[in-house]
Order: sequence, then structure tokens, then C-alpha cells
Amino acid sequence: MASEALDLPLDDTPASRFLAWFIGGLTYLAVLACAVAVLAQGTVERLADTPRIVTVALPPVDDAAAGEAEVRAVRALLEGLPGVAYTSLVSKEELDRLVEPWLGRAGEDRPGEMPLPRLVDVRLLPGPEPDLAALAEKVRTVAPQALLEDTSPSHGTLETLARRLRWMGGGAGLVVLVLTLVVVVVVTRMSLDLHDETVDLLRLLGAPDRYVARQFELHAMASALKGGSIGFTAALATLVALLYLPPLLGHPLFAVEPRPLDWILLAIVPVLAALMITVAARLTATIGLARLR
Amino acid sequence: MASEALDLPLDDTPASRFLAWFIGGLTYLAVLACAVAVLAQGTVERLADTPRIVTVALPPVDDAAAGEAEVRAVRALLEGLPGVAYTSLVSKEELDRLVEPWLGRAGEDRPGEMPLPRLVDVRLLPGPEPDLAALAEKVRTVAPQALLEDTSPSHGTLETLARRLRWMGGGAGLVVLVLTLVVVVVVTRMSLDLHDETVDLLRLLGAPDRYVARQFELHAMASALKGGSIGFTAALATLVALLYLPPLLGHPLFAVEPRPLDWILLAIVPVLAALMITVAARLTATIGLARLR
Amino acid sequence: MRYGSGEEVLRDIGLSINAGSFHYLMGPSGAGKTSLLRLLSLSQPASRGTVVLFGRDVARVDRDELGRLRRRIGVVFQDFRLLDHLTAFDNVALPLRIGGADPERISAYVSQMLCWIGLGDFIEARPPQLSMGQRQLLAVARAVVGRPDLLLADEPTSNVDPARAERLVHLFAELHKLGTAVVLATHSRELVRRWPFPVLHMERGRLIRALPAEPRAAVG
Amino acid sequence: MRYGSGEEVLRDIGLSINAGSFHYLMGPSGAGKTSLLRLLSLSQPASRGTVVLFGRDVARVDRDELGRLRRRIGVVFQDFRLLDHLTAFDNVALPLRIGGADPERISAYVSQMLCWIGLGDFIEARPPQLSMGQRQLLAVARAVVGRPDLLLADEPTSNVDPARAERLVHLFAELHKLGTAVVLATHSRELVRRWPFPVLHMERGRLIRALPAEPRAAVG
Ligand SMILES: Nc1ncnc2c1ncn2[C@@H]1O[C@H](COP(=O)(O)OP(=O)(O)OP(=O)(O)O)[C@@H](O)[C@H]1O
Ligand SMILES: Nc1ncnc2c1ncn2[C@@H]1O[C@H](COP(=O)(O)OP(=O)(O)OP(=O)(O)O)[C@@H](O)[C@H]1O
Ligand SMILES: [Mg+2]
Ligand SMILES: [Mg+2]
Repeated sequence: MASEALDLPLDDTPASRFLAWFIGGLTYLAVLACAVAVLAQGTVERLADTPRIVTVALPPVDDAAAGEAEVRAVRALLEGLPGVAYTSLVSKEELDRLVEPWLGRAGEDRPGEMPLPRLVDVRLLPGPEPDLAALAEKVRTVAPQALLEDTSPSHGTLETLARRLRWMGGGAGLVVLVLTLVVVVVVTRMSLDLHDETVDLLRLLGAPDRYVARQFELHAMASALKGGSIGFTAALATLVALLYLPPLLGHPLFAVEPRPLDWILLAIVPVLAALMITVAARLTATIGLARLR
Repeated sequence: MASEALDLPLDDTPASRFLAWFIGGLTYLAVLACAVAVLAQGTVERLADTPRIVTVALPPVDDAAAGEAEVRAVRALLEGLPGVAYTSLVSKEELDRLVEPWLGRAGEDRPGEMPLPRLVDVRLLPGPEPDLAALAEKVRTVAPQALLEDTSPSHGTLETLARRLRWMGGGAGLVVLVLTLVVVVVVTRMSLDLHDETVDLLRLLGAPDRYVARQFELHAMASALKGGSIGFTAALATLVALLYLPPLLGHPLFAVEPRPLDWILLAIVPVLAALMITVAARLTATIGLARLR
Repeated sequence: MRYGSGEEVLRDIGLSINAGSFHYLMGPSGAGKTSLLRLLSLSQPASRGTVVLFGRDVARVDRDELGRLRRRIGVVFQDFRLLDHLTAFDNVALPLRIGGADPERISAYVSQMLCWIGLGDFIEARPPQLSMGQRQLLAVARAVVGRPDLLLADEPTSNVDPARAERLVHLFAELHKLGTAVVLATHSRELVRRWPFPVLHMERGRLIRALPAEPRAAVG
Repeated sequence: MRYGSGEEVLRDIGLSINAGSFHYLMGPSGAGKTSLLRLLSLSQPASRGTVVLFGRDVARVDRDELGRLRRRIGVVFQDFRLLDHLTAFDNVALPLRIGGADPERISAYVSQMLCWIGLGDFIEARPPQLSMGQRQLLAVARAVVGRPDLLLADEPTSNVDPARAERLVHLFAELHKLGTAVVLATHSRELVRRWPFPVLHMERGRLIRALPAEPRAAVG
């Protein structure tokens, strides 16, 4: 016969009634933001795993023998360094192909004997971002005029993008969580004001503050669970649609599948939010009640 | 002794209490949007008032006499057309100056006898946008290879911008007004629900619907006048700051001073808004009341 | 008559109240006194049967006419239904304002009424600042200030001291002499003893001792 | 004691109520009966003087102790103060829940209480669906269900019929016999005649005929 009704008619406040919906919307955003962060993190890790090539360019020299010696010295130096997988000299034919768009076809538009730089591709081992400046410094000890070029610019951009997205996603998730807490605090304060007569009655009946605060806590928790599950479900649906629907499959940012751990991490978001909301409501109510005698 | 209190405690609803602020904010936006529209209209008119120059370019010819005859024919034709103020042949010196950045100094970098096109400036009378294609067609009847150039490209961009701004400002103002009305309708409906007991009492005391509706109307009107004057004042302040503060004085869009009529037009915005808000509140209340018996 | 979709709380009511009559309405708690007064005050329509007031079937009048009829009725609600945000003055002035009386007459009338009823010191007080008895006096003042043709008072003396209760019934009797029909729900046998008027007795939604019984509720 | 910054509505109250005593509190409307009960129910602190309850100066107890003291007091508010969104059952169960009683005992106790007081058919009804008298019975049920050591009842019989009023006072008398101190504000001389207990008489904020007069309010 004992009903589930709270002692305070909290569901009757417009603000309170919409609390669940607020929380739902904000949870949706938080989960999506965190999904972006998690996927970006995946991308960053995958990029770190793919080997990376930088190119050492040695300026053209007239003396072919001296040039070859220089190349050998540079390759020997590089292959002795930690983090370098192997090196390879770019062949004459490939070099011609590379400069063709700029200088014209060899032998036709341009004198065949025009001096060209010699290029050494350096394949780095996967791992953390290599210190290219230091590498260049080392190379210059044997070939003072060597230039080091990062020949995978798109790799760099993608990685920068992924890193940024990771922080932005995480940051946005955090902002949304904070916003949710602010909304909860404001709504709880408003409810406390709105129901001051009922709160007063409960206290006259001898209810300790924790009893009254528990009413707000229970309501906030119910709203958080309801809103949180709605928001989480909606976010999951959006995510799955974004990840697995054809038009988006091709984009490299979405080439990473979330790992099982990622899904668990995302599921923690609404749970954590619900927990924080509940605690926030209780604290707000307790503080508000302490002001009254 | 008769107090000014309404029979309904409308100022006690959170939604109602903030109605004035809502209206204030929206009026602010509406006035600013309309100011943009009015200023843009001023710019459009000013641009229409400034005379406009187009240039007719005749390709270089080897026969100087034939060339001069062609120029004379073109000028005679143009000066006979309505909408053309006068024409003038661009002198040899000016022409040299014009081509200098492109072809080098005459006699030094470039052979002096290099053939140049002959340019005729056509000054059009102020008025509506001229039909340049038709003009070019006419010129080509006497000089088949003539080209017509609108030599005031920035003029064109500015005018397009101003025209767009005019519509966008007006549109935004309208959207904001509509939004205000929606807010008023929603708040009135909510108040009607919230105060159903008091409304019921008034009706039991024999109050006709118009008496009860008048309560909502009065409250909406008070909110509109209060919010409207706050919003209008704030918008005026912003506008004056934008128009007369140094950093912005230079921009051509802000070179137009609002005319007295413009200020009056802007002042009409909040008054019109207040009127519409009042009517909207009354209508909403009347319709809501008609649903009850 | 029924509340919402519940069972009928009033049954077999045959009642005719003549203009200028005075009736007590008595009966145990929950008998349906307030419900009957709700019917008569046009707060709620009858679910069955007809209510005839001032010679008109109230189910058939239009909105404007309904308002006019209601303005001829003064009601002291059992829970007072005062407006908490208005002063005592404004609360009492309400029926006159609704009736469209001119402000000066309202001012004079209302002040006089409040003084007479014993709230002269509380003209600017709001209901929550009044004692329960004072609120009840205010509710009575609001009901009678418009000199209604029909006065429905639901236990109007329950919260006031015997001296004031006496005074209130005296007021009702005066109105009755001036031609107002009065129906006064009460639990007080003492009142009935001291001011002997006919008693309508209710029990479980039925009128069991009405004086001139007719098969419908008719007033006026 | 004063409301807000108004003038003092209670003055020179010297009153001592012994454990297990029974007093009527009488006086005209606006005399200050409710205000005095507010002091005793710890609704409002005294602006001057001290209130001693169960041997403790209530101005000096901490929050937890205040709650404990309040739980030993049962109050029938003059305006009932029932929670409209809760059923009759939940309203009566409220003090027991707050006191931390276990659900089964609450259920048994509350149902029994409601049946005894005559609301057995209205266990699931909410206050707005009850007649005024029924609401008053509910308010009484809530005040006594926790077997308080001090019962403060503000005109608890004003809206019920004489038979039920009788029954209520009988209930209070039984509690009194079990050791509860009772203060019963009322306007009914009939009650006082039938259940002769000492009467505290108030007039304009002053206690004018208290039996054992001492210079402070002390209870318990
Ligand atoms: N709003 C409502 N919804 C449902 N039932 C109601 C409502 N109001 C009253 N009732 C029921 O109708 C019956 C009659 O109530 P009513 O208020 O008319 O009694 P009453 O004679 O005025 O009693 P009292 O002397 O206690 O005021 C009661 O059983 C009550 O529970
Ligand atoms: N909240 C309040 N604010 C200001 N004044 C109040 C307030 N409540 C009561 N009063 C004033 O205090 C005085 C005593 O009121 P109180 O309610 O104690 O009277 P009472 O003896 O209970 O009367 P009743 O028999 O009518 O219930 C009255 O003059 C009243 O106007
Ligand atoms: Mg009743
Ligand atoms: Mg009182």
C-alpha cells in the first residue's frame, strides 16, 4: 500500500518535470563528444603504429664519386640510429619522375645533364613522434648541406586533427557534464524555493535535513537515470549510424572501429553523470536546507 | 486605496516574471536587426544616387583615322542614349599610366608604337541599375569588337552586400518578432494553466472571459512596455556606439548616417511589438478560456 | 452530480428554494453539503437532472448569461478561496470590480463592509497574514458585499468565536430581510437553536428533510 | 513573538503545561491562539523570552535535537497542511516514515488509524477529493498516529459534525490518559461543557486566565 510518491511534489514543477529531458539531451551530447575523443584517440594510436618515411635530400654535386661517398656515409649514419628501420636511395628513374612536373621531361625539355639532388628515404620505426630536427642535426655532421623533409604531410595533418579532436571531444564532454551539474543545481534550488511550504511542513514533523535532501536526491537520481538512458541510447544510435552507414565509411577519421573497451568507456559516461547529478542534488539541497532554521 | 495589483498573481510565475526580460532581449535584437536593414537601405539609396562610370574598350587598330572615326561614332551613339550623362575619351597619357604596371613604361621597357586599345568612359546618370548587356549590344552595332567594362567593381559588391543586408536585417527582425509572439503565447498558456484555480474563482464570481483575458493582456502589456523600453534603449546605445565610435567610422557600410525618419522607424519597432504582444496575450487567453466552461 | 468519473455523490435531490427564504443545510461530514452548494453556485454542472436558478435552466444558458447569473450569487467557500496576493480590500472589492461598479463607490462600500465585519485594522493585510477567523470574515465580506440575490454560505462560522458567529448570522438574517435567499451549511446546533429557520438535512448524498419537496433544484 | 517585522502579537505569556495535562485554549478570533501554538510546536522562535519544552530551552538546542523534539509533538494545523499530491494513507504515514518506523508496522498502524477515525473508505483518496470535515479528520490522524508526548490541536473540530467532534475529543482524552499533554484550541463552549478540562483564555495576545502561572512557557 506504501506508494512510490515522494513527499515533495517534485514532478509537478515545470522545471523539475523537464529535468529528465535536460539531462537526456546533455547526456546525448556528452556521450557523442566522448565518442569523438575515444575514436580520435584510436586514430592517434593507429597512426603511431604505421611506419613513417622522411626523406634526406643532398644537394647536387659535380663530382659523382664524392657524391656517392656522401650518400653512403649518410646512410651508414642513419641506419646506425635507434628508431630507423632502414634507408633506401631514390633511383635516378624515380627522381626523374618526381621532378618531371616541375622541370620537364629529361632529355626533351631539359638538358639531361642538369644536376639533381640525391634523395635518401628513411623509414622510421613506428613509435612516438620522432624528433626530426635532432635527426637533421645528426645527418648534417656528415653532410652539412643535407635537408630533411617529412614526405608524409597528410599523415601529419591527420594526426594533428586526431589529436585536436581528442582534446576537443574530451573537453566538450567535460563542459557538457559541468553544464548538466549547473542545471541540476539551479533546478534543485528552484524546487527548494517553490516547495518551501512542503519543506517547512516536513521539518515541522521533525524530518532531519538528510530526510528532506533525500527527496531531492531521489528525484534527481530518477531523472538522471531516465534522461541518461534515453540520451545514451540516442547517442549510441547516432554513433552506429555515423560509423557504419555507407556514405561515411570511407573517411579516414572513421576508419577506426571502436574497441570493446571504448564502448565500455562510453557506457561509463551516463553512469558517472547520474552519480554526479545525484550527489549534486543532494549537496545543493543540504546546503539550501542548512540556511533555514 | 484601490491598488494596482492584478487579480491574478501573474508576476509570481517564474515564466511570467521573466517575460519582461525575454521581451527585452528580443526587442533588442529586433531593433538592431531593423537598424541594419534601415542603414543598408540608406546605403543602397546612396549608391543609387552616386553617378556610375562604365568603360567602352575598342580594340587597337592600325589605321589611326579609321580608329578615330570609330571612337566618334561610338561616342555619338552613347551620348544619344537615355541614362548617359556624357562620355570622354581616355587620353594617351592616362592610358599609358594605366597599362604601365602591366606592360612597362612606354619607350623604355616597351616599344612606344605597341598598339593599345582606346577607352571611352561613359558616365551614367544616377538611377536604377542600368542594363549593361543591352548597352554593350547597342555599342556593338557601330563597333563590333567593343567591350564594355563596369569599372566600379567594388561599387557592385558593396551594393549587393547592402541589398542583402537590407533583406537579412528585415528578415531577422521579423523572425525575432515572431519568436517573441511565440514566447508570449506559450507563457500565457502556461500562466493560464498554472493559475487555473484563481481563474476558476474569477469565473465563479461571474467574471466574463474578457475580464479574465484582460488580466493577461495587462500583464503582457506591462511586460512588453517594460521589456520593450529596456531593449530599445540598449539597442539604441549599441547602435550609437557602432555608428559613432572611431574604430568603425571608416567602414563604408557605416558611412551612412541614419536619417530622422530612420530613427522614427526604429522607434516604431518596440511600439509595434508591444501592441502585437498585447493582442497575442489577449487572444491566447480568450481562446484558452473559451475551452473551459 | 459526480466528481470526475467517480460515483455520484448527490442523488435524488428535490429542492426548491424560494426568493428571500432562509435555510440551514445540515448533515454529517461527507454528506454532500458542499457538493450541493457547488451545484447551486454553478461551480459544477449536474451530471443528471436539472438545476433551475432564478427561473432558468442553468444547463441551457450561454456563457454571458452564466456570468450574469453567477454575479447574482454570493458564495462563502468552505476553504474561503481568497486571493493570497491581494489585500483584504482588493479581495472584497473583487466582485464589485467584476460587476463593473465605479471605483469611488467600490472604495466607500468595501471600507464600510470591512469595518462593519471587524477587519477595519486589516484593510491592507493579505490573507496569509490574517488569523483563520479573520480570513473567514473576509470571505463572508466578499460574498455579501455585492448584495447578492442568493447567498450560499458553507460553514461560514466554523472558525470564528461565538460572538462573531452570532454577528455573522445576524448579517445573513438582515440580508434575508432585504430579500436575499440564504442557504447556510453548518454543523452548529446552537445557531439553529438561536435563529430558528427551516433546516435541510443531508445524509449520504440524499436530502432527507427538505421542506417544500419538488423533483428538481429550483431557486429564485 | 512577532510575524516578520510587525508588532508583537503575543505578550506577557507565562505558561507551564505539565506532562500528561489537558488544556483548552480559547479566545476570540485573532487573539493569538494559533500564534501561541506556533511557539509551542517550534514553528517559530520567540522574539523575546524563552520557550522550555521537555525540560530544554528550545532556542539553544541544535538542529538534530530540534528534529527529535519536533517528532515528539503532534500538531493539528488550523489549515490542516496536508500534502495534496499524497494519498490519505501516505499523509498519515508521513510522521512514521520520518521517524524511521519499519514499513510493515507503518502499514498496519496507518490503516488502523484511518479506519478508526472514519476514513476507511478513503485510504487511497487525495486531500482535494475529500470533504473539509474528512480532511480535518485526516489532519488529526496524522497528528496522533505517532503517539506524541505533546499534542497541539488548533480547532480540530471546527469542520466536523458534532458526533465526530465528540469522537475526536474522546480520542484526545484517551491519549491524555496514556500520558500525552494536550493543548486544544477551540471556539466550542459545548465541548468545554462536556469535557471539563482547564481552560487557557487569550485576549489580544495575552493569556488572561492561565491556571498555574509562571513567567515562561514550559512544557513536559
Ligand atoms: N473533488 C472531489 N473529488 C472526488 N470526490 C469528492 C470531491 N469532493 C468531495 N468528494 C466526495 O464527495 C462526498 C461529499 O463531499 P462534500 O464536500 O459535499 O461533503 P460535505 O457535506 O460538504 O462535508 P463537510 O461537512 O465535511 O464539509 C464526500 O464523500 C467526498 O469524499
Ligand atoms: N503570518 C502573519 N503575519 C502577520 N500577522 C499575522 C500572521 N499570522 C497572524 N497574524 C496576526 O496575529 C494575530 C493573531 O493571529 P492568530 O492566528 O494567532 O489568531 P487566533 O487566535 O489563532 O485566531 P483564530 O481563532 O481566528 O484562528 C492576528 O491579529 C493576525 O492578524
Ligand atoms: Mg463541506
Ligand atoms: Mg487560529
